[in-house]
Amino acid sequence: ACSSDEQGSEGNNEEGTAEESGEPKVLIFGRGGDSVSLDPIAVTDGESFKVTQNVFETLVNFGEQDTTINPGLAKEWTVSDDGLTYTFMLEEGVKFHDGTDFNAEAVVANFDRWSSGTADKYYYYKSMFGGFGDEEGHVIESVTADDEFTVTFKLKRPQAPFLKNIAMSPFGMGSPTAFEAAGDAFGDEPVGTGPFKFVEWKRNDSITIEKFEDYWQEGFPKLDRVVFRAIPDNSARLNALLTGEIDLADGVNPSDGASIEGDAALQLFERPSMNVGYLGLTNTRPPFDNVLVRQAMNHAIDKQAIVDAFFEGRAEVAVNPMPPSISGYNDQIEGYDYDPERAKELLAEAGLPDGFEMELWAMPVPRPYMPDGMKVAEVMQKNLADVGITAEIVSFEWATYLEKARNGEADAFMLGWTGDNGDADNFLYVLLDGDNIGSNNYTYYDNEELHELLIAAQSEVDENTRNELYMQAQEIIHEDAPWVPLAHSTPLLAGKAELTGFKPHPTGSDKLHTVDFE
Amino acid sequence: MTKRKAVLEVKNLQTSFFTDDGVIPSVDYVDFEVREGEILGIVGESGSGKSVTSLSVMGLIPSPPGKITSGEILYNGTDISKYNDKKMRSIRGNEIAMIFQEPMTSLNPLFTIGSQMKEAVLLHKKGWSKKQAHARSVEMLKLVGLPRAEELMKDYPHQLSGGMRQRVMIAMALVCDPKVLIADEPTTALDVTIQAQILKLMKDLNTRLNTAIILITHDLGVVAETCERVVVMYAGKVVEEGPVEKIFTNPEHPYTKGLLASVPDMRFKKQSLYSIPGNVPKPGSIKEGCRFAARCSEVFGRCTVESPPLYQTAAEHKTRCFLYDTEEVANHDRAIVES
Amino acid sequence: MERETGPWRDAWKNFRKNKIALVGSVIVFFFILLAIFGPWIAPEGINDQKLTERLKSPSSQYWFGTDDFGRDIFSRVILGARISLGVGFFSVIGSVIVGSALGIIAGYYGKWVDTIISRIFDIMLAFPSILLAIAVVSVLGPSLVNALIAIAIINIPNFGRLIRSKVLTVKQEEYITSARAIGMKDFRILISHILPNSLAPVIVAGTLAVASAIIEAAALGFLGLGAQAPAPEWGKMLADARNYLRNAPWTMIFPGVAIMLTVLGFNLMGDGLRDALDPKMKT
Amino acid sequence: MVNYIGRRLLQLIPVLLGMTFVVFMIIRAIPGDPAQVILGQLASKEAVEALRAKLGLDNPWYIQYFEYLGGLFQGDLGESLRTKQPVAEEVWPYLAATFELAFFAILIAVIIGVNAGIISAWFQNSWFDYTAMVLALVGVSMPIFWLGLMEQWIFAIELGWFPTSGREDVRNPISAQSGFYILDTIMQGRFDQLGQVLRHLVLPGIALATIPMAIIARMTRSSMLEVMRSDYIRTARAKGQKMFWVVYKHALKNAVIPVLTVIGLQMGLLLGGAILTETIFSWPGIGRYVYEAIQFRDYPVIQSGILIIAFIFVMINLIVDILYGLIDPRIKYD
Amino acid sequence: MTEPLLKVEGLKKYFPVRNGLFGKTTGHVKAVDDVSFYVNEGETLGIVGESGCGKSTTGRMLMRLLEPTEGKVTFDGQELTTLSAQEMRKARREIQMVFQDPYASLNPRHTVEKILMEPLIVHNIGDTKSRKKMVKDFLEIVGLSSYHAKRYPHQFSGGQRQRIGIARALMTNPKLIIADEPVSALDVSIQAQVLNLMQKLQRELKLTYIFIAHDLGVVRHISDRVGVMYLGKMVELASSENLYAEPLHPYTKALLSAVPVPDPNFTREEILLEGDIPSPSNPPSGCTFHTRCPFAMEQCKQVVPQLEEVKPGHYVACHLYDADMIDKKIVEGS
Ligand SMILES: Nc1ncnc2c1ncn2[C@@H]1O[C@H](COP(=O)(O)OP(=O)(O)OP(=O)(O)O)[C@@H](O)[C@H]1O
Ligand SMILES: Nc1ncnc2c1ncn2[C@@H]1O[C@H](COP(=O)(O)OP(=O)(O)OP(=O)(O)O)[C@@H](O)[C@H]1O
Ligand SMILES: [Mg+2]
Ligand SMILES: [Mg+2]
Repeated sequence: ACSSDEQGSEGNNEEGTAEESGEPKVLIFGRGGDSVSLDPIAVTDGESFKVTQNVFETLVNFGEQDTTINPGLAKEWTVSDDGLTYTFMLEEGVKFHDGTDFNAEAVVANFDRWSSGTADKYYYYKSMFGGFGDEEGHVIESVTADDEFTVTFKLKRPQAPFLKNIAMSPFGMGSPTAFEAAGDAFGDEPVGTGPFKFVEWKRNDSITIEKFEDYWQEGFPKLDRVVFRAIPDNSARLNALLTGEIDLADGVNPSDGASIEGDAALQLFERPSMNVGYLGLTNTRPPFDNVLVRQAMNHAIDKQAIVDAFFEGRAEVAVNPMPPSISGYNDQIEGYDYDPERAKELLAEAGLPDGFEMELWAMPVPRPYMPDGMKVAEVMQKNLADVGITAEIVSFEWATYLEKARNGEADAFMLGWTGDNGDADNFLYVLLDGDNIGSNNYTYYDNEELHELLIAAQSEVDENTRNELYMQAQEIIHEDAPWVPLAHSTPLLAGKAELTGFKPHPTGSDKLHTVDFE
Repeated sequence: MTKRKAVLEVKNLQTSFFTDDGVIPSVDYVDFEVREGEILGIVGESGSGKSVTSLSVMGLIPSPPGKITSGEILYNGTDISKYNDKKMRSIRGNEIAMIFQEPMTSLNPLFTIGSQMKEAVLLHKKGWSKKQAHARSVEMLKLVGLPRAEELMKDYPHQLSGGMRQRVMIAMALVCDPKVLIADEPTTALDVTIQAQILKLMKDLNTRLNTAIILITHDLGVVAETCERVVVMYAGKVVEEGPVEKIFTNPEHPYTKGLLASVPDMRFKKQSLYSIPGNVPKPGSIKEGCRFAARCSEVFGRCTVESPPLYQTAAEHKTRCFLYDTEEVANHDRAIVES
Repeated sequence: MERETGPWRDAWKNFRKNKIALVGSVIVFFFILLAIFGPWIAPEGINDQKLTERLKSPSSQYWFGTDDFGRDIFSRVILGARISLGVGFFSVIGSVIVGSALGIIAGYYGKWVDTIISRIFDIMLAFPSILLAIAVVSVLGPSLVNALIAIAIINIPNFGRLIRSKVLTVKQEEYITSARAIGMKDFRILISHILPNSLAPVIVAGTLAVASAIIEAAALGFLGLGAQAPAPEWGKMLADARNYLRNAPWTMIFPGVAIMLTVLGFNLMGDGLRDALDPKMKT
Repeated sequence: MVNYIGRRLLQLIPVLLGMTFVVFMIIRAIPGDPAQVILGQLASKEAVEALRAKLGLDNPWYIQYFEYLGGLFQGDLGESLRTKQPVAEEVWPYLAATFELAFFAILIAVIIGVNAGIISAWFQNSWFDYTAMVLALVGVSMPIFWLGLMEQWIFAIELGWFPTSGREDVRNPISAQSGFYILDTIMQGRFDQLGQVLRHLVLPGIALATIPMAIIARMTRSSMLEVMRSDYIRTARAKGQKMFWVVYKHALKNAVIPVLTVIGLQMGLLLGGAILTETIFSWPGIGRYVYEAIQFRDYPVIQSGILIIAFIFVMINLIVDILYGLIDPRIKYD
Repeated sequence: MTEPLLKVEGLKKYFPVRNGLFGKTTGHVKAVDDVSFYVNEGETLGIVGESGCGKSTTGRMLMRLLEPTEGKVTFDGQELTTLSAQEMRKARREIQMVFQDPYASLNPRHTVEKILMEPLIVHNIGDTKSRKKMVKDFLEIVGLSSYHAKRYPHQFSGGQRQRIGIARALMTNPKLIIADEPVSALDVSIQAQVLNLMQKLQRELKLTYIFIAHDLGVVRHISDRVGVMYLGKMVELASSENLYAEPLHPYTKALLSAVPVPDPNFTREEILLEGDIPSPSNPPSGCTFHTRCPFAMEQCKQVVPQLEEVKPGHYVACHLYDADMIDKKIVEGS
């Protein structure tokens, strides 16, 4: 590895001299895949948001590296006591890249566009606000422009994470002129108010955005241009970083973390964890319909070893279905410890002293919450074998995998979740509530008591009461053990040493306007 | 008849193939000469070494595995068997030309007749323009009796019949006025009526251009009709050599005799054909004695142990058989030819 | 002339003379031994995970080093021989059986049967083979057996065509006409004349096809569409090792070399067989 | 000639139809419901049903097939489920990338392979012959994904001679016009960029070229050996022609015919191998396009991508056939 | 006069020539066009002609190895042309064939014993033991030794192979043997051996031969009667004495005069034919020989001459011998 480092830094030096001579500052951001579309509302994949996050802006922003709510295009806002009316005061003098003014009408136009959509077009709108137009579940009753820079939202019922929702990348404000003109093609020529404007897209290869000269925040962005390059393979991406072909690499294998830290030309970034990787046990399939078996599974698997080996220690062993950084996390709960003997006892108790045969579904693709599903599966397979359970590893391509798992065809499947908005609801309700069976509740776990707690929490405006409800919920879940929670990983990024101002965001979509080269 | 000057003399030629099964001397100490303007026939059954002899003369023995292992090939008195490739190239096609048995495959199927003709001209006529070469080619095509010579130049070989192709081959061989033309079974693949045409053409050209021709064939009729002198080969050796009349009317070697007797004659019906018993030996399989001994009707003790030399039995007539070993002849000859 | 000779014996004599082919056979034989006796030779099991011994470089204890599970790569490479050779052999046997049957039917019956079968072959051959294999695996789902089936399927038209053309040429041979002149039945001619004379090219092509089947299986394994964990399939081992190319190159080098050597062995042997059995056949 | 091409084209029709049918059936056979995939995880049953009806998935398969065929005839390759773009529009840059790579690879393979084969045949049993043929055998035995990774490791990472991946230096991006970067940079006079493009082509090009190169070398050699034994070669030599011209003029032209077939067939390997090579070298080509589509079950893309690749392959072989006709006057085209 | 052993009437074989866009039949190769003749028991009928004139095709049709396009073949009172495939196979026991190429007509993978036993097995003659004995007997009959039985064909010389071929034809004790150029591929000295053998066998086993060859000397030697073919037609048929002594057809005359005689003192009447044999796919109108015939008349271009018996036992197909022509010639000649 040493010699390659030298080579890498040589490459860097060349670039360095070029920059000093007044060349434009270009950041090449290597990542795992291409975007699907650059219309943020129309997509669900992180690779699209990585780009739109810098082209578009939302009314309110998450914190630099957390999910607290901060001003964005709205400089301030008020909420009515019943939690049904939100009034936003917008920044003045903000322009879209095409010269259109950003104002209250523009916000209304954006929400009108979204709320008149359909589920297959605007997935996140439905998912966050419950539906479209007049639909029963639709939370937003109206969005109106009070004056040029004031917008009022009226909700049909209180929604606790409302502000967090509108801070999400999908709800970036697009130029009404542009999206009306472009129609469905808006995703090819996105126009927002963000620090960078869209330049070019070479499919499956690269997307280029460049500095928006009229950006409303003085002095930003620092960079002149950002190129997002798709390099699907993690190690290939890191290779490209080593040879200086890219400046910043997303999705670094945990196994490479140490060598990057030891490399003076590089720096390692840790993305704050807001995810959970788990082994889901389909609660309706025997023998996993037996809670004892599920608990046995929890005891059988050596999570710490997995975290040490395949997250290279850059993860926390998971106890609950959500990471500790999220408010409402119950740190009183003791995780199931690695105890094969106990597991065997439980199995015997469940009437399966000789174990059983099962399929263990392994993720075919790396995800931030599970950098190498296959390998983790292999370790688990071994662990299970040690307590007498014969697990056959199976896998399908990703889409099939998800679909089959969702249909309840798996005995046990590996999966995970990265929070959209940092709210407990976005973990517990989405992943484990009976409402979401057939959707993100892949385990078919359905507990009435839990359901009532989670629904109550959704409309509870008081933060403390809400947290209390979630803590109770976690206890129930722990007892029922629908999953084997595995880890909350800290996804890694690597960049050149001279890179400054890069703050990886827990949601996975990073704002790059503060990034600069030394 | 005054003896004409020899243009090509093959002396003691041995050409061997170095194969996995050992060294096979396919041509084993062969001697003969070709005289100015004559037609010399070489007859022999399959595998007797006729082609290898002619390829040796041309320096075209496939090597490896073949190699001239001894002897000389004198062209106008100089030994061309030791020539390097460059010098040999100036001989080939220019001084000694060759045509082959299979007119169907001897022309490159992917080039026009014209381009192959012109190539032959331009290789040796340095400084000639393409136009001159073209004119010369057309002239030669006409000479060999091909109609529509101009159009033929643009045709590809597959558009021609076998007889026409053989004419093209002859024209191509003669394009640089070679002194010697080696024709290796030029008519074997052709029908009799076409064969008659080609043989006539070769005789005509021989008289008109005074080119010496070595006509290789296994058809005794062809030899009788076309050649002046004939060399009979058997298993890599010359067994008899002499003027056509003598060989056909008064053959000496038992093999020649047997061969002549075993050909059915079209003019009359023989009651039964004479047949030489046994098989043509595989080259290199007979190590000792006369190679024909095993099939010979007049074999005697000496034949199986000793290899007979060529005996001069008359002026212009030589035979490789102990039957002709009258002491005086033998003594006289051994000095000249030793095998 | 020796007594004890025959076409096969002659072929064997020719083959023995061919040094390169012998080298190939030795390699193949070596891997066959590994495949058979692997479990007794390998110092460790397929899945002896020792997470504390991860990514150890080659040493006297771990000749080829360890992988990211702390498993002995040497053992896994040895045990992988069985998978690769197995896929190679069985897929080729499958395609030979099906392909030959189709090829014989097409070549022998001719007419519309031939047209249909030949068109099907044309269509199958119109797809680059690995693409077709991927498509087949997508339908069947990724697993070693399905990869084997996919590889067998994609090779069917190759054998089918080979046999068909062989049947057609043999059919033209004068000894077939003479068999008919004797009054032999078509089917008997097929069995006693055409098939034996088509055997040599099938053996040659089969050997070479084993080589390419091994590569194809490894490619599918590499793409995650073949053997599944923890099977020590070489292509899969490569895919798993990709992340460690820089830090632990031995994880990549040995399985790769194993694939290459095996394939080379079969190729050398196939080449030698071709020279010995069927000199007229070309690459 | 026109007639000959026409006939070959007509003969292609059943093959092409068969291809569409195979592709169509494979896609149907892949487990999973396209409507469900389009609508995503949260879609209701009704929505899925509605979309199935809209997409015509409720019809019997043969109606679907004929509709699909009808679409194909109008140049409609469907719409990507992921990007919602028409495949016919989206596919070109990918194709161009693959073409450029494949062309580069086949060029290397042909130039080196053919010449190595010729020289080996010319100097049969020489040390060159032995070395070249052993190398060729090693070459055919090379798993290209492994070769690609090794190349990447040695030449890109350790030695740093070539870039590890991609088509261009994104710091100095090429403004794509035709999508063939070599052409684009030459036409724009950007020779600095041309150098970059070539540098990017080297490693994947070699990985892709290795097997065809080896096969072509072997084929050329054996074909040359056979041709060199033929009578017309003897004729050419008997004329006094130089060996060099005998080999490169008379023999090569004849030997090239079987080699052409091999080259045509190798294009199939090349297009197939592109999936692996493009994955390893992050080459934005059609192979990766299809492979990723498979991973995301983007049916229209899989379907059309496979069809396009097969179609190109078939077309290349048609061109090879036509080339035969041009080289070999014996092939009748009346 | 007794009924001939074999009678052939109006035998034709047209091979379709496929061409054009749809592989339509665009013409026919008239390989054999209306040939009639008979063979008496115990005699040898020679058939000569230049290459491609349809000799082999005729021979093969007699055994229905090729299905005749038209015509009737009667063998020993049985009409072969109407037999079912099954019956025909049985009938082949009586008619056997010897082929031209001694290298191609024996299966290289079978031992001589197997080759020779095959006809016995097919026709269910004897048991294994007696079959083995028969093999040995026949090997000796054709001048080989019984120890040859275990060998493979490639271990024999051409002449020996041809003997094996003859032995195979004799195994079923046939009445008629069709020998298609059995000696053309052999060396002169070997040719004589095989011819002698065939004559000996004919005497001893009372065989009837149809002997196809292009060597006029050989045909004369072995045949009792000779038929001359030109472009698919029988142009002359007579006893060999008559034919050679007094050929009638201009083609026969030219053919005889073209054969070189191994006697340097013999000078023959030379009739050199111009040009080549026309293609059977596009034969000349009228008399197919008129394009090369020195005596061609206007009539020859239009009217196809029939094979007529102009002298006892001497048949010729030429307008010169039409009854009225003979008169005319006399008139003109005077
Ligand atoms: N390339 C070769 N390798 C090995 N042996 C060869 C080669 N060429 C010729 N020979 C041997 O040389 C012997 C003489 O062959 P040659 O071709 O001269 O015979 P030929 O008299 O011309 O016969 P034919 O009438 O069949 O043409 C043959 O028996 C053959 O085995
Ligand atoms: N299967 C076939 N298809 C088309 N044409 C054929 C076929 N078999 C023979 N012919 C043609 O029929 C004609 C007569 O062929 P045949 O083999 O009977 O001639 P032959 O007199 O035996 O000639 P040779 O002396 O060369 O053996 C030839 O022009 C040949 O091209
Ligand atoms: Mg010869
Ligand atoms: Mg014939």
